[in-house]
Amino acid sequence: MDFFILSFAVTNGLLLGGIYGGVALGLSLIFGVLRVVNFAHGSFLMLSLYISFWLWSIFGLDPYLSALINIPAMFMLGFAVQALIISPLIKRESALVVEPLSALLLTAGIFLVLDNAALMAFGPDVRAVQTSYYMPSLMLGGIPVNSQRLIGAVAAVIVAAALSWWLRTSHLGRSIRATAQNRDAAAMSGINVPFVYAVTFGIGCGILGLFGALMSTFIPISPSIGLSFGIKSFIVVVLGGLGSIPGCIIGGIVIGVFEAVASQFVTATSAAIGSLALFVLILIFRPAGIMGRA
Amino acid sequence: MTPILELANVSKRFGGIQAVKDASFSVGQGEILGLIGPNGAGKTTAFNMIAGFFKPDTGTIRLEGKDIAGKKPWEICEAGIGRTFQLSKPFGDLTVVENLMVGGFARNRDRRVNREKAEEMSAFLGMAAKRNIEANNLTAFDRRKLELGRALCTEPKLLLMDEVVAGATPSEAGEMVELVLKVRARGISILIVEHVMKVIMSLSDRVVVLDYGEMIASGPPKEVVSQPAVLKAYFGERYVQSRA
Amino acid sequence: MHRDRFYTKPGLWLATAFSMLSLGLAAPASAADPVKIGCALPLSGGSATVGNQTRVGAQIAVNQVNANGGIKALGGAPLEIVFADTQSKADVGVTETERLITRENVAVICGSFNSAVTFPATEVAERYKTPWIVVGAVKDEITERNFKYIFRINNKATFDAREQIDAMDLLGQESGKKPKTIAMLYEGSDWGRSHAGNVKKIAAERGYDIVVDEAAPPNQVDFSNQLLKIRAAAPDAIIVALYTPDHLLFTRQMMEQRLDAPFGIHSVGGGMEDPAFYKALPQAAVDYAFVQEDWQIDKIKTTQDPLMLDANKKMEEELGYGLSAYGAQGYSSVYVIADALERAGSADREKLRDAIAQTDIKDGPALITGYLGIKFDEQGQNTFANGVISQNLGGERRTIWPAQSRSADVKPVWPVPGWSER
Amino acid sequence: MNTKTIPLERKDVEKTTSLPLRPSSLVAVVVLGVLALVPALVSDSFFIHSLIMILFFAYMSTAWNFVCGYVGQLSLGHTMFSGAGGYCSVLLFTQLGVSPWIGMIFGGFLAAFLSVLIGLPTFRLKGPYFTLTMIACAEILRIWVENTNDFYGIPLKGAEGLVVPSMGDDVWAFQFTSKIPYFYIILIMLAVAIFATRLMERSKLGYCLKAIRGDRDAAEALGINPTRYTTLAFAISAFMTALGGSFYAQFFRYINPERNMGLELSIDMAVMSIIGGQGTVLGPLLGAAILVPIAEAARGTLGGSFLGLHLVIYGLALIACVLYFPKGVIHPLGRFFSRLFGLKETRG
Repeated sequence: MDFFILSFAVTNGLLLGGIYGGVALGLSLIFGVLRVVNFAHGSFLMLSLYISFWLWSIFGLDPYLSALINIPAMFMLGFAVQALIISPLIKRESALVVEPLSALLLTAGIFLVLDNAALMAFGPDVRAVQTSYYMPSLMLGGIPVNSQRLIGAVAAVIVAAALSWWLRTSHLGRSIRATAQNRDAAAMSGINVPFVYAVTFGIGCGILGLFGALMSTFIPISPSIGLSFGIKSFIVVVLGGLGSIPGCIIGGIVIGVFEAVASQFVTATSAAIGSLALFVLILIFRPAGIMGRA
Repeated sequence: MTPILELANVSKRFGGIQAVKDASFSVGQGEILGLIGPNGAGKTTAFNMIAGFFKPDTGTIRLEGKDIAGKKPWEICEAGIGRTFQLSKPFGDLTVVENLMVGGFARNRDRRVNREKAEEMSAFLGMAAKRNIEANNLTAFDRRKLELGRALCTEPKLLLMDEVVAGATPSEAGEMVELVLKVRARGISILIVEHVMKVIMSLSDRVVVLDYGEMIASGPPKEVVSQPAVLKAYFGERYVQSRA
Repeated sequence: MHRDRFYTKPGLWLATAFSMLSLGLAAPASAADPVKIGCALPLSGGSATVGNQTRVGAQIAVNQVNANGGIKALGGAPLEIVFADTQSKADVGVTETERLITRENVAVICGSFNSAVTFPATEVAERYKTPWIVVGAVKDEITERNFKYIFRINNKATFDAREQIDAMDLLGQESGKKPKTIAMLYEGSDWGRSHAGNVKKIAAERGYDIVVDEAAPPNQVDFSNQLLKIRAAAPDAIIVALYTPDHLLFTRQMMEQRLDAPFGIHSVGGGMEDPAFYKALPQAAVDYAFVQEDWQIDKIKTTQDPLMLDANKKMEEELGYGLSAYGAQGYSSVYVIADALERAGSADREKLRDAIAQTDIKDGPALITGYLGIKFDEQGQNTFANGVISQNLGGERRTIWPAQSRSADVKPVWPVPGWSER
Repeated sequence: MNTKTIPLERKDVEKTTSLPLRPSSLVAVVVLGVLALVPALVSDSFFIHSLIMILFFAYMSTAWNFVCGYVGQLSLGHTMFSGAGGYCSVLLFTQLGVSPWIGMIFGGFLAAFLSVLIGLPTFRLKGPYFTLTMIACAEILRIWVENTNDFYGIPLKGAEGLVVPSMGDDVWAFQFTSKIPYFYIILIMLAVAIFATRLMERSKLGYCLKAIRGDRDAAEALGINPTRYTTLAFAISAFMTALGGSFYAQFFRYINPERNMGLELSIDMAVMSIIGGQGTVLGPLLGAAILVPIAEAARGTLGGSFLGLHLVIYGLALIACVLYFPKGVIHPLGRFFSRLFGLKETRG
């Protein structure tokens, strides 16, 4: 394996890993605050990809510009899903033992509904956005770096940094963190917990809105695209530590680079088995993830 | 008379905190021993080491002469120690009788025998009328009694109780004290961790006082509570001086 | 274009539903009872795109037959097609086959694209002595079991692989230039793997070197790693067997990474025979690509047959793109059934089976797929089945293999220019 | 369950059993008994086939429920056991000529072994962590089988799947031309599984599992070693699931990794249990009896004009159940019937 190919692989891994991390941010945030594993995470990404696609296809709106509509739309969708569907569950269970499995089942139900409703509404055809302008690949020492992917990866880092900063400094951000630490204590100190939950879920989906817009420029869109990203996101989030924002980006990059380099030596299927096995081993031996405190 | 439970030089450290230091005390046959001390004194840690939830760093814990230090909770149960939890942990979607039966299965596989035993136990607890109610629908005090009964169904020689009357009304507390005495009358030794002094005073034959992980006093309750070291631990230096 | 589809599609669906309904209501009033045809297809799940195209193709053929007076030998009996969704699952396919035969009481079944479904489902049909026209499924063994009621119009899997290599050989003979090394990238389930296995065997016999042999689990989110591996091996040609979403992503990334293969991409259909594929990519990405498929892509350009032209138009109206290999195969199978019904003069399964076995079609809409004829051997395999290989030349896919189907104005580009020269 | 109004005198539990059987057992016996008569009354082949599918899913779901329902862990990887079982019995038959009747027992033990191997380290994981681990393990097995044509001389045949050669009517080869033998086989399998669940529920194992579900720490303090009991139950559940996998392989005479080791079948098993009532003896049967016909009806009547509709219905049913019937529809249904017949309901 010569150095050029290896550095090419690492570059690819970094780009892809950054995007994996960015997509997984919402999953991690929602888990960190609500303790809900959102099985429908990939489905929300699928929806946001379709939003950007239809905006482009019907109104000719540039996919990057469509983020301006996509993000608020996804935020509202997330807010509504939390407020209308998941919130009754949390309310019911607050009196008893919190049962994260019910939440998982609930989101699994949402996953089934969204994916198949998309199939009914949009049909099974694969779609793709084609921008009128052509974005050439940047050449980095002989390695072509795809601009759209680079934008996605950089955006992931920026969003993660901005999110951490916002959670630390803003009033609402602090409320979110307080709620994550102790729901009951937060409620007693005057925080509107259901609202915080809905906002958090909204933000988690809003981030997907951004990445839906960014990724629509280079990913073919079909109703079943969500699940593969959903599973990838689970791996990334577990690797980085459920609930950790920087861990999410690092987990994404670790998986991206691992798969890119490993698949140069073994087949891609073996690399896929490898990343699943890594996921299982981390859950067993270090459930807090590589970034979390064990 | 040989003690039923004997701790010798037991220590436990969490990171930088010495939770229990060189504790040595024993519970005699048929005795009710109160383990007291201010918050963070290491009572619960000591308790959990006996119950098998933590493994002591050093020292021995003997039940009727056999070392049980570091054994798993279910092995401790099998050895003959039952316990209750500070926050009661009933099996919410099982009925009272079913909860009690779980305890019985520790000694006996026969469902019929267990059910009968559980029915008797529910009567013993004064919960015969509620025996087919799901634990989720019980009052906090009933759950506490249920937990006691469940532990009794494992036929322990020694019962560990973590906070007997926490959150109970005075009349409930009285009922509980009576219940505990009835348990002792069955020949079961009891180790109690308790905050409420009145309960300790009326129940315990003897108390052991822990402070900052160390045992600072032991003896009959009336004697111990008047010792300056104990007062100091509970009320602080100034209080002791003012009384002196 | 997209906009049209977005608004018209639900309407069309409704219209289809109503027309089917009214057909059902009108049936008792007509002179002869309708002949029921079952059609088992993957209408949801991973292969839904394909199943849907086949469904539309078959429905168009049924509508045409009925519009032209139905089955004349049966007193103008109309055809009625009953669709069933296999979801690409063997058990669902078998259950639906059972339902079509015993509940819907269909005379004949066609379907069902996935080999994994067709294989066990045809066995049910054989047991019930109900004829089955295989559509799309290529697993060799389907027509190697000495079954009496199973017929296949299209290729076997091994034919597909052989034809791809044949085309390379032919172009090599014509130009004197030939690839030596081949990379294979295929989807990791049944179809891709079995194709790769066949290619490997035949390529070795003909003296080609397989330098990359890479399976990808379906629904990839990125192909950078596989592309890099191919770049490192620098093969002369790349054989690809991927379904639409993966094929799309692969092709796009190949363009973005400007990865050259002097003797081009050779796709065995999958994504590259799906019209949706071409709508989603810029022309530059698919220039010079070779596609092997069970349908002659420029048939519509060369044919004068009004029925075929009408079918292409109807398809365009309903789905937003013209006939595809999948649509054509669905269309063709209905005409094969109609032909057999005319000759059998009965909707009786036994008589129909005998008539299908004696099929000998030399022209007409059933040959929309570009075959020279349809005639079944004793195992039910169409002896005239052959794929057609096209090359994407200046935005049009033109047939280059077999040589006799190649138009005079078509000159294959071989070897293909690199990205820097385009 | 609504038992607050039960009279206060002792031993009334024994009194309610003045019926020869408890209500739920009575329901089970009646339902299974009526089903056993169906082939004598109905000769419609598709009807029998549909019933077989309902019974098959009910069986798989019952096997799933055996551990997951009672211990409160959500496994979405149970297909690895059905897949392993199916592959084992088919390969033993095609390669060594071992009767599938014996092969399926071997498959069961293989799956049980696999379950212990996977269960020991993973069963202490809680909630979603366990679920995700099980999905990952099943996916590893599926991807591995899909990409392995030959494993030390064992022809796994990768993604292509395995075909069971047809032998005509051969009891020894577990093959019948009529559907009725298959119907009775799966009916008996289901009856045994339900009986086993009932037995387990009333045994020490059942109480231990329910205690672990209720509170792990408390269970440990009552002398229950959670690892031992969950692993035991997991192994039994895997064994039963594997038998189901072998039945599938013999009934369709074809299995492939995508379907028999894939995520979807696992979701089916779990969702049917959950909607019917997990942790109850008859919940899975009820769930299958509700959901399988819905799926068939959606496919049959709409003929694919609304792609994926039945899965949307599944999803909505799941959401509604989690929100409004967290213990499954069997509970409100049971209450309704016990009121209807004036039966005093005892638990179970």
